[in-house]
Amino acid sequence: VHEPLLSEKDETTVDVRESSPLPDELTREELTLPAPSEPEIARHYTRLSQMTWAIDSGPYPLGSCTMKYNPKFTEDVAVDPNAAIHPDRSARAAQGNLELQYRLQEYLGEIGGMDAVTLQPPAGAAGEFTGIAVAKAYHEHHGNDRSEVVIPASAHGTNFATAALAGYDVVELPSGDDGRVDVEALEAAVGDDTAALMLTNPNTVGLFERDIAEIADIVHDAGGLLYYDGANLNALLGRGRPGDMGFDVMHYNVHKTFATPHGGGGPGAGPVGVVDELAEFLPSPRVREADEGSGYEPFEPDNTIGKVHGFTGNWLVLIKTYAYIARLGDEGLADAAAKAVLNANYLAERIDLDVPYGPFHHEFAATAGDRDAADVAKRMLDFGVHPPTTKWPEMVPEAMLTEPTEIEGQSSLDDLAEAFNLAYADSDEALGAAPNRTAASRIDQVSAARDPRLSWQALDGE
Amino acid sequence: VHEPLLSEKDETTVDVRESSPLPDELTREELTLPAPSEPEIARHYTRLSQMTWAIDSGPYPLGSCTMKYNPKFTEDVAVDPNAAIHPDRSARAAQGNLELQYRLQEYLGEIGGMDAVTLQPPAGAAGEFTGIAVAKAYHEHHGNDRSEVVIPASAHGTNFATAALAGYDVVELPSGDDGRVDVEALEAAVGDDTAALMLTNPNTVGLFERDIAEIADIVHDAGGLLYYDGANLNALLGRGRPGDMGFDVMHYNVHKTFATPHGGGGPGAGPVGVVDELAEFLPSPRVREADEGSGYEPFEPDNTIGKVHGFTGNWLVLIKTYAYIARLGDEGLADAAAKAVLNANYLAERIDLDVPYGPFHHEFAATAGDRDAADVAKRMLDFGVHPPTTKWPEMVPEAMLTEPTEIEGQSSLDDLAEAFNLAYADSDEALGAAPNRTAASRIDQVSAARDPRLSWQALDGE
Amino acid sequence: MSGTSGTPYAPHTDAETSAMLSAIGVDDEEALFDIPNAVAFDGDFGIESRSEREIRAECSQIFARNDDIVEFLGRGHYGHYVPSVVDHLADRAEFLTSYTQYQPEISQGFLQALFEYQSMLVELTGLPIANCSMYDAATALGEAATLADRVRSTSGDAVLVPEHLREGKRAVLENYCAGADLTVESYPMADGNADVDALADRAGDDVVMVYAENPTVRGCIEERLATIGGLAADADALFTLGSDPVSLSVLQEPASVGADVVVGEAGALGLPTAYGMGLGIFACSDEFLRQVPGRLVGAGEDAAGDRAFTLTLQTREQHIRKERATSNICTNQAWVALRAAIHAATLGPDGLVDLANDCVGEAAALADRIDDLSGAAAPVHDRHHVREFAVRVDQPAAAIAGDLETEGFAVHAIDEHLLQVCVTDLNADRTDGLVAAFEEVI
Amino acid sequence: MSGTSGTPYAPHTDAETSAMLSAIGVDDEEALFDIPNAVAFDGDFGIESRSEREIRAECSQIFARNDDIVEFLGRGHYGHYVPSVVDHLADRAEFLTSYTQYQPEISQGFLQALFEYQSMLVELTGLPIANCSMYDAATALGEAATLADRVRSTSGDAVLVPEHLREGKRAVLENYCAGADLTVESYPMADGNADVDALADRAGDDVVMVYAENPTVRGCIEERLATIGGLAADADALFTLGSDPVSLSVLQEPASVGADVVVGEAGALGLPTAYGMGLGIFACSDEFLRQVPGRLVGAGEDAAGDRAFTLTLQTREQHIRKERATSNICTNQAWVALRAAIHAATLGPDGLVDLANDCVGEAAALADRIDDLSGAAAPVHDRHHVREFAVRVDQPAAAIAGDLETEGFAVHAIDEHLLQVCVTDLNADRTDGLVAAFEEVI
Repeated sequence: VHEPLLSEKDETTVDVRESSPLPDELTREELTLPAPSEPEIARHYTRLSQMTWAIDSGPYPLGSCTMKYNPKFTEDVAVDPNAAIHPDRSARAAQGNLELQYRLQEYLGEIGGMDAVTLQPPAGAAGEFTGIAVAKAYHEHHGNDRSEVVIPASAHGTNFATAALAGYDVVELPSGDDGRVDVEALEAAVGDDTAALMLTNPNTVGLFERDIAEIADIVHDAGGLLYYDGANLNALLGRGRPGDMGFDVMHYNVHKTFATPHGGGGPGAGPVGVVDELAEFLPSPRVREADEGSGYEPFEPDNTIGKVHGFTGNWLVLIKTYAYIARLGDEGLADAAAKAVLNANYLAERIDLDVPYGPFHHEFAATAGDRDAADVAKRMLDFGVHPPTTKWPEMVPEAMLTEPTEIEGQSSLDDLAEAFNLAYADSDEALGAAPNRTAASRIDQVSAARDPRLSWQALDGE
Repeated sequence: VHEPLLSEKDETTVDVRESSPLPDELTREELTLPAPSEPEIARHYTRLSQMTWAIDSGPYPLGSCTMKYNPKFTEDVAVDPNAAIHPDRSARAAQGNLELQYRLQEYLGEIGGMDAVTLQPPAGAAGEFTGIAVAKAYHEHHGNDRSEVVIPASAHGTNFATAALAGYDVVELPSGDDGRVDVEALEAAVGDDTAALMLTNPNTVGLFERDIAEIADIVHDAGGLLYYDGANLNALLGRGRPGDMGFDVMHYNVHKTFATPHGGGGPGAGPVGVVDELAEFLPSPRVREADEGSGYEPFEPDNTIGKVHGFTGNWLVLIKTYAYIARLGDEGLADAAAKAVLNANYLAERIDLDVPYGPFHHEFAATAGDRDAADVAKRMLDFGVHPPTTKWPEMVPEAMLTEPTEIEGQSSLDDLAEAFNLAYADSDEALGAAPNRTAASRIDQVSAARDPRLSWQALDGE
Repeated sequence: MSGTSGTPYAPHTDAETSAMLSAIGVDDEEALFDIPNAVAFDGDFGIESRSEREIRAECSQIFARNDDIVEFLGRGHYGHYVPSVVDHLADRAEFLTSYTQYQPEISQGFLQALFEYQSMLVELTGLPIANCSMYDAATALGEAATLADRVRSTSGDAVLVPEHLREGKRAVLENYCAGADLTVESYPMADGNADVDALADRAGDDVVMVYAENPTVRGCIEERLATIGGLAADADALFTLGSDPVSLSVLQEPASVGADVVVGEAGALGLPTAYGMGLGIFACSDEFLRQVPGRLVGAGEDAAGDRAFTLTLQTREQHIRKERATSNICTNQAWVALRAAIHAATLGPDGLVDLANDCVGEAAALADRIDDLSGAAAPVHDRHHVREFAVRVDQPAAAIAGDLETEGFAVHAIDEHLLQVCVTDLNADRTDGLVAAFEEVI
Repeated sequence: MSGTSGTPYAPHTDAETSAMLSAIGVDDEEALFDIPNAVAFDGDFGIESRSEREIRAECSQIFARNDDIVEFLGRGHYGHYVPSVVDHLADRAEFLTSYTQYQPEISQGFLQALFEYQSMLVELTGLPIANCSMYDAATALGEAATLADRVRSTSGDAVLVPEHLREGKRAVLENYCAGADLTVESYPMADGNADVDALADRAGDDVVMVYAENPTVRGCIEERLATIGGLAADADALFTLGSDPVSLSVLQEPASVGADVVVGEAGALGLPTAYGMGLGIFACSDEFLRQVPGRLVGAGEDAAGDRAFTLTLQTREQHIRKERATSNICTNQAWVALRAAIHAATLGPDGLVDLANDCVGEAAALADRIDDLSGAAAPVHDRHHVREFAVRVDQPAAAIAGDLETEGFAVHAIDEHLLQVCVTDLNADRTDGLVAAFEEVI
């Protein structure tokens, strides 16, 4: 299975200056790009799509990535041409969009137990950045000069990178023996320099931080803020809210919790919720009901950090978020969490690999023991499933972080378990040679990185 | 590659009487059907789709089937909810649909050189039936009792079946040595009993019936009507019109000529055009401008044959037809024919098989000679293309009736030619064992027909 | 993307065209056409090419000229809410842009989907064979009559149909019957159901087929189907029953009342009302296996011994049997059948039964409300109804229907003082408006 | 399909749930949750489940509350007609519902599409490296600043940006700069272009990055880009240029004027205006290969020696390098990049150049017509324009814009007496109406 590059099908060069109304010195001479016909384009991308695994292809239990089914109707809601207006319209002429933004802010506030929400961050990591920037603004506003953000070692890489991007030093907190935050270590790590502790709960091996109330007290007593990474909110829906646990600021991963499509790497959306004390620092604009109750209006929070996206974020994704929440409602959201947790526990029961930490919720980190987790994963590809996340978090040796989500049924989980078990039991030779039933066989990552060829131009002349 | 049946994934039985508001004696006891979840349904049909060759997969040169690219935008036009009204609306409340019907009648009339058009027939074969029924009504109206329809041996099977369905005896006309109508044989075949001659032009091996004017005279002189099978109209667009050649009645294959999607076997549409003398017999209703010029109205032709479809035919397909014609316009339509003919001639030049008849237009019948054409076709599957129509028409031994259409480019045609040549040159063993790179290997048609299992119920207990 | 001087869907650059022409050995494309001047055409259709954007706008404007009214229309053609997933899956290009499955080895997916559609109809009808579609209910009925003609030897040529039958459906049937020299004849109705006594009197040796509908075109559930089936059987006539898959999910199983053939409209699943576009059901008993019109998908085996699907029993069909084929049908409604199957899968048996129960319940409730209005009585027939029912009005029905249309509601006027009203999940939330408008205009 | 008591997107029957629970060895789902009572929540969000049909109707009604006006809006965010084929192909579920390509062996299709997107930007920018997307133009500019901070050692921390810059873009840039202790500072404009003399005066050892836009936010083509590039190079500052792919198809190639980095908004292809949703370009020269933020797709080989694509140089990224990553970006705009690539392929270089030429021509023509009105002068700047231009009005600009909105046309009010008007293929057929409305309200 191989599809030529567009540039291998056609390259057409246009003499730009021939047709341009501009003076020559302001233009380029020529432009060379493929000019395929529409039928060729249809075939090209149809074939490429068929060479791409997706949630609509089969199980996709990537731990911490939360690949849920993306309800088709949300696409129909989002393509409404009436919603696709220019962001610079006046509020008067954009009441529809403002209303939906307002409603979604309210929904998210309820779900997170937060007092104020911004929809602007265009992805989860952007949400983290927004949340930490808000925390920083809060501290600065109150004259506190704090330089550190504390992050558990098992946290997502984005937490560390975000803290650094916001200008903070990172203090890494090793996991406790039980896989959770070590409260004593936390007490030692937290102090006058602590701007915030970033935490996800359940954590990245699916464990609920039982000491969350104590953790919150420790951080708050030190004058720090508690940041909730929304990556694992799907496990808590209807049973726990970050706001009720003492978190001051959080981001929502609308892909992971509210089933917006991941699109092979975005667009996402990372709304941020905060408690009242932080609301004045949120990005501008937010949306509120207008005074007379006759509509909605954008407004600038008093001490806003400004903006984190050129406009109002990934609007089409936010529409899908709203539609999903409206479809599920209270009972559906709670049931999604219940079934996600049920599925993870059932699958763990069915596989031959050890799962060192528990009780876990929506995901678990199995260990491949003396096998190479990445090799086991490659072999799983041959059995018609997508493998879990491998070799992370590092607290579990040869980790296979597995999150089936609520959308798989029992037989699908049984199939997944079989793929796990067959691969895990296979010979080292078979694992090393895997995959061999896929469009491409094992790809040599090292040489691809050593001699990077990042465009078809870079391939020319080879 | 194998996807379980829906019934193998789930079977749920519902007790109908438990919930029905109806008396038990009016209801069934229970209903047993699959109840898959939406994610399972999405995966099931996504996988099934990927096991299905389509024009968006690659070349599909099925002779006489005319697999052209189906422009995507026509789908967007057709899904307009405003167009999807109930057929029993009053004309007053359906002016939009009536207007589009009227416009399409006019377009088709121009393209075929016909005076009046009905859009009602829901497929090409239904169009044939309509056309022959109209011819029959014409003869009956004029007191002529004619019992025969003359059809060339090389014609589509539908011609014969249609004539029979309409109650006519079929007179089969053998091909002349040059592959065209043998005018002398025609003169012998035509007489007082002749209701019509059904002809496609170019014929099914792509040859233009050069003697069409003489043929028309012969039929008309005998009091018969000349019927045009629109299957090959794509080759004539802008260069010849059936009406100008003396045809009295014709059907249009909107899939073959106007690129509406074939949908794996429909829905199609088979509008019928006629000359003035036959207009009063067309199905009811047709659409005309209302008297005051203020809108459009349906009307019943004076001596209508009644109806050939419960309502107004396959409306959504007709919308796509309109959109395609509007997109191409005069020049585009003529160019489609030019490129279709160019492609057929180029491909024939490139293959190693003989093409006994010419000069052909949009399609040609190559002969596999001493190889089995069906086996050669199966082997072509292994080279990533769809093979041509095989073993038909019978005037060419081991025929491979090939129609690349205008949408293929030179390199695509070269690929096709290579597949032809590789398969044609392959060993008998290889041909007999083919295909072997496909989802299923060669399927045993004979045993499938001998022991027909036509439902999952029929598979139960196996 | 503006108007075009060639087709935008052919990839040829000028250089490519030249290269191909010279490979063929001609100077230009015109040299490839073999059309005598006497019958040549100059290419002037007078159709101007527009861009796709222009055409989208143009058609959108045209369709906006349909009035924005709420339809309470049915009479054999129904819309139900089509879940979004149906569109998204059926619109996949592999389904939409494929041809009939003449090469089954690379068409397993569509074949399986059609096989599953057939299986769903087998369950719904209780009959062992269902083809993978006809054009619509009317043409399916026509095909049933020609089947009857082939398989029944009787002394005459009568096809008996109910007095209450859509005019258009009867007109189609008559065209199919004409070629087989069959005569279509009505039997009377008694309070919305077949008058079985009258039918018993009429049934006899010259009857080829008896057709009944459940529900009838007026929405009435037939209460004596088994009796009708028995009458047909006694006369050695084919008993053909018309229905739809939603009704079939709760009403008596056709096989249980002796139906030999089931026809009807399956477009109630998977399709919007679509101005009358349909999906014809054709199911029958085993004895007619080799007389079925249209396409059949069967399960078989491939060379590796794996289950595989294929079009089967093609010797019945026109491309092989020509004038002795069981029908002239070739292209059918395969993609619409796919849509119906996806819709049925989405509903599942629970959802189908719920939908059907609602169709019964909503119709009864709306009839009650209309019956409460002075000047209107509903339902006219003392029967159970599915989706729709007749209403007797004191004033002329056509005038009332016209007034209702002005108020924004469409209903049928079916007789001088009879209206017909159809309620489904799509308009059930607009019944308040309809009742208010009724009260206004009555 | 009505409201739901559980999620409609989980397949579990009650029996399955029981079987799974007993396999785990617990009595109910609640037993699997390990949440202390003190922080537990009762599940009452107050959100009522609606059916998909209800939600479609609800959102459609909400969006209909946006006024039906014609937008002549731009200022860095543009809509062009998106061919239907873009939607149909990008909406294929394999693209839309896939994750980041962590297992390249089963993700070759999407990886190749992104590789092709990168290649198109390499051609448009002339720079050898383009990542496979940032969120939007503003965040891409922010990332360029942090890149400059990493790769340039200067005596200070100044990031120089044009005086004419979208306020929102500058606000985003400032948030990115804050963490790196960079200071954003404006340089003045001269008649709509960078004032290169002032810039020369300011450029110096403390400057980390010089940013310019072509076209500017007022639609002006920058005439002395090479000079700006030279000034930046002399100061050892990064020269970052902002643009969009349509403009890039005809304007000077950034590499030819010394750009080290190109950022900008590629959502002008493939996306509707979408309330500001974007697609950030990030391209740069080879020397920054290991400092690029975001994802890069590279060509490599698989075990069989065949060309294969993979995400590469991942050691730059947060999931490996953590706080030393080149950015915190993870999810980007991959699917939007796919859309832009399909759109670009559909247009081809001819179509792109035609579109860009029209953007130049239409803007000039509309400016002329507005200039003819008394009380308005356009374009304000004596430059060539792409898509948009400033208009000087005698009356207060905000009032005029308000009046135009009442007439059904949206334009920008950008200063006390300055409006800005943007014309593209989407509104070029409505300029008569705009000009008439202008005449009315001016």
